[in-house]
Amino acid sequence: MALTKEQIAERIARELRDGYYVNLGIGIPTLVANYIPEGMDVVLQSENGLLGMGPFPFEGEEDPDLINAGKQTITTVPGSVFFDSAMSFGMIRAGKVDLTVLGAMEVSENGDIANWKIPGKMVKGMGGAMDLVASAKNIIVAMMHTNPKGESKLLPQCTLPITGVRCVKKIVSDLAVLDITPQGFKLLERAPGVSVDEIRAKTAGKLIIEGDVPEIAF
Amino acid sequence: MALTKEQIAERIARELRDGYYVNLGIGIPTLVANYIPEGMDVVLQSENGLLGMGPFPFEGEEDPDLINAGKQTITTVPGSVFFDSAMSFGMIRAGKVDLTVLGAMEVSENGDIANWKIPGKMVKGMGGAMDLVASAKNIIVAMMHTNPKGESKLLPQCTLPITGVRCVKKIVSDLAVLDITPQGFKLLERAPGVSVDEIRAKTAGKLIIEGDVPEIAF
Amino acid sequence: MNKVVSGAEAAIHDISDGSVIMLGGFGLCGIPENCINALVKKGVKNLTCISNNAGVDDFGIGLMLQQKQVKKMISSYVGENAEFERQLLSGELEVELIPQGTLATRCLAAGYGMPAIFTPAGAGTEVGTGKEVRNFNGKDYLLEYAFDADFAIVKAWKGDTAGNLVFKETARNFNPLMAMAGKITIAEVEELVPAGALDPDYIHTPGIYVHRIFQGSNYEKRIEQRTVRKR
Amino acid sequence: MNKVVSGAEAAIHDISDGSVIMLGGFGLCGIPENCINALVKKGVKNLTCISNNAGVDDFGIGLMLQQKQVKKMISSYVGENAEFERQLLSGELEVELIPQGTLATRCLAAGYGMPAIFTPAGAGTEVGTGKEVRNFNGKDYLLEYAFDADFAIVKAWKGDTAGNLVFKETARNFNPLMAMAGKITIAEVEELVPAGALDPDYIHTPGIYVHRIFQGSNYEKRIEQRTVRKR
Repeated sequence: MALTKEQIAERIARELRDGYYVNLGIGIPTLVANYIPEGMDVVLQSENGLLGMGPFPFEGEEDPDLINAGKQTITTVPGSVFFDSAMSFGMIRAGKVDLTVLGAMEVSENGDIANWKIPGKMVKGMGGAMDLVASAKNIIVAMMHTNPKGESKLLPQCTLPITGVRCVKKIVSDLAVLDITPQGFKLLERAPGVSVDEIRAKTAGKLIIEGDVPEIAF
Repeated sequence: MALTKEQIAERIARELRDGYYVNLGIGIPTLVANYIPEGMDVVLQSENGLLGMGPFPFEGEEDPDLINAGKQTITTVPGSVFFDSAMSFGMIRAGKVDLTVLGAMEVSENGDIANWKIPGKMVKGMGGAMDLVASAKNIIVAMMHTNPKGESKLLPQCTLPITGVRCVKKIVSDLAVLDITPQGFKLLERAPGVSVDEIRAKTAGKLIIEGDVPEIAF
Repeated sequence: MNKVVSGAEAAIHDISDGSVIMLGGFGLCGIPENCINALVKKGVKNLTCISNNAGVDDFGIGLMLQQKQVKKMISSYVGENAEFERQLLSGELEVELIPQGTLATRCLAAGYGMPAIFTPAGAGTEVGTGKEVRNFNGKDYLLEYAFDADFAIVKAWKGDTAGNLVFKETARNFNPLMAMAGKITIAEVEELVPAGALDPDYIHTPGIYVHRIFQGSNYEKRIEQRTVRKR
Repeated sequence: MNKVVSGAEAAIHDISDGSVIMLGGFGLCGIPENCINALVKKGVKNLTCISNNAGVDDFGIGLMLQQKQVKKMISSYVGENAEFERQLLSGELEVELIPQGTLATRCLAAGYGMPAIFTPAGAGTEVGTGKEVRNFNGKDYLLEYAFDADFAIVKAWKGDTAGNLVFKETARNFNPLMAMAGKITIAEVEELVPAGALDPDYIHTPGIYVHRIFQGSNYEKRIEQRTVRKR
């Protein structure tokens, strides 16, 4: 069974460590916040100018001056701090954010990522994605392994305009967990009930399989 | 009669305009604050991180956390604001400070200034002087026309290591008021009772005299 | 030093056809609503607008797009706007998309008198095409130039008559940066107080950067994505 | 996230011979007194110190100079210190004098992940010797590199357990900049409060930049130039 979006988020949350500062992108990455282990101190950065993002507000308590980078109304946690966009991207560029989780349309076997533009279709812009991927120490991509047509999104090289070069460290897809290594995509874990053969068939980029590949346990 | 230090400051104060942001250096420039015309709104910048510097504190009210760039205890005026040193020099570099007044050991006829180092003697450092002279829109130098040996400090070119190139706009010395022009030092006014000949004799750099040169009136 | 003007119309009186203007805000959060409305009313055209986003169809910069007042947008993200899309696809509107951090830092550079900065964002991508690349410590950086805007229009929470500004929560975003970057900076504030009423330790934008200030009115503060949880 | 350490000795425990350290403060204003005393007590040597000033003979960094712990000073102004002068003239101490704004901006560059910045300060002077010069819009600028310091030691007025810092008046100076620039940043504060006690709109240094924090004691806060007026 392929992982649900919630399971992808849950699996990614296992990469969190106490004391991490983390930037979560829009979509599946946002869900990771729901799986931070009890008692673990993780501070969420929102690149529009906040460290210490909390959950959505209770109904009726929305504050139009308090939003995240996805323009959603949010709250803050104790110890939070606001700052301007230059400082926000300054701390990102300086490598102070320990982990960045974001979505992707394509990832190449050398770690290039494409997630901002589909030529010919509407271009919405890269927002902060190019800054994040250019500077983050550790980037995990949350994505579907294939597109709706069943074509692999893990490629020898990206076909779409790239967002950043050689930056992705790990992918958690609906089918597998993979590291980006100098040799290509290294299969670490597979979704429960998904075979290595299926993953191999759906991975267009170079796939490295060493020994037994365990299932992700939930 | 050569001007006193107070008179030099008083003359420089006539260059102030309503709404000016002004940075005053250590020494004679500091005295300019005493001659800001009543009712004129001039904001003093101190490059260690303050806009809106006020007078010295009353005895017993000194605050060790509140000093100017000369490390003197000071006060603030209403509307003042504190900031860090990067922003302080940022606003200087961006040309937001309308007028900078500082002392000099030498000024050359093309506007170079030397005021930070005497080789072989102790070197204290340039502090913020190099930043100020490199960026200020309008620099007035307050200085003695000659050194204690009677030698001119207004030179064809500086003999001491320079602080900045082609930056001084005007000099108010104990003997004269001069503009720096593409042709050299242009004599604008002379100290009461000081002759044009004396100023000519004590100015080693190229001196331009056009028509009658009025005395400074006090 | 009289920085206080009567209102938005007076504040923007000399913004004219072809002006390059910066507008603060992120999404619809912290945008200068009063000045935008005044610009729409004034009807100036051929504007180059530097703003992280382009508003929505019927609010924010979207109102200026409806009036076809904008020649060029320099932004990082321009979704959520059908009229924008139409003008872009029809070639009526020129758009330059740049990374959000680059946008912020080019404002900072202008405010701090730095002619250009280096950022790795976009290196190796089409954003870097035609730009100078320089390698520091094994990593490629793009040389990006400071903005040069005629006007910056920002929205603050509080301001004083000396032009000092304080922003609230994430409505800060690009506002203090653009406030530093305009040749002429216009600030509209929710509450205008006398000089001396703001704590000088806690001012985000020093008044030296602000040329005109006024207390705005009728702030709508529209929410773009209302997300809540159940009690 | 436990950033709180027991005191200055614990905070500086891994600063060792040859470390490159930044020390906040301007003159004697806002200097990390507790950490400086701990460094003197620890007796580490061959330090490279980046600090706007070098203290006075018997206070601040002057205490470290007396113990000959400093190999090199990177500063903008080093007057008011006879022992400093003696060591400089005898060749015991290496000194690099740089413009104050360059010092500040090289800290900012480190904290904002910019490998280098351009400044006109020192262009055409001996400070520019050997440095890359680049002309923008008819004006010469020097390329100056971001600092790369092992430790930054700063002094704040208030701080919280998450590492957020607030500075008081002109004791802010280089402190928030150096706080951003150290690989490891140590903050001593006059008052340590729980996370959540500081207003998030008015924090000068976000805790993400601060690795260790403690409440200092016995602040002397010596005044260098006591200037007063009569009542």
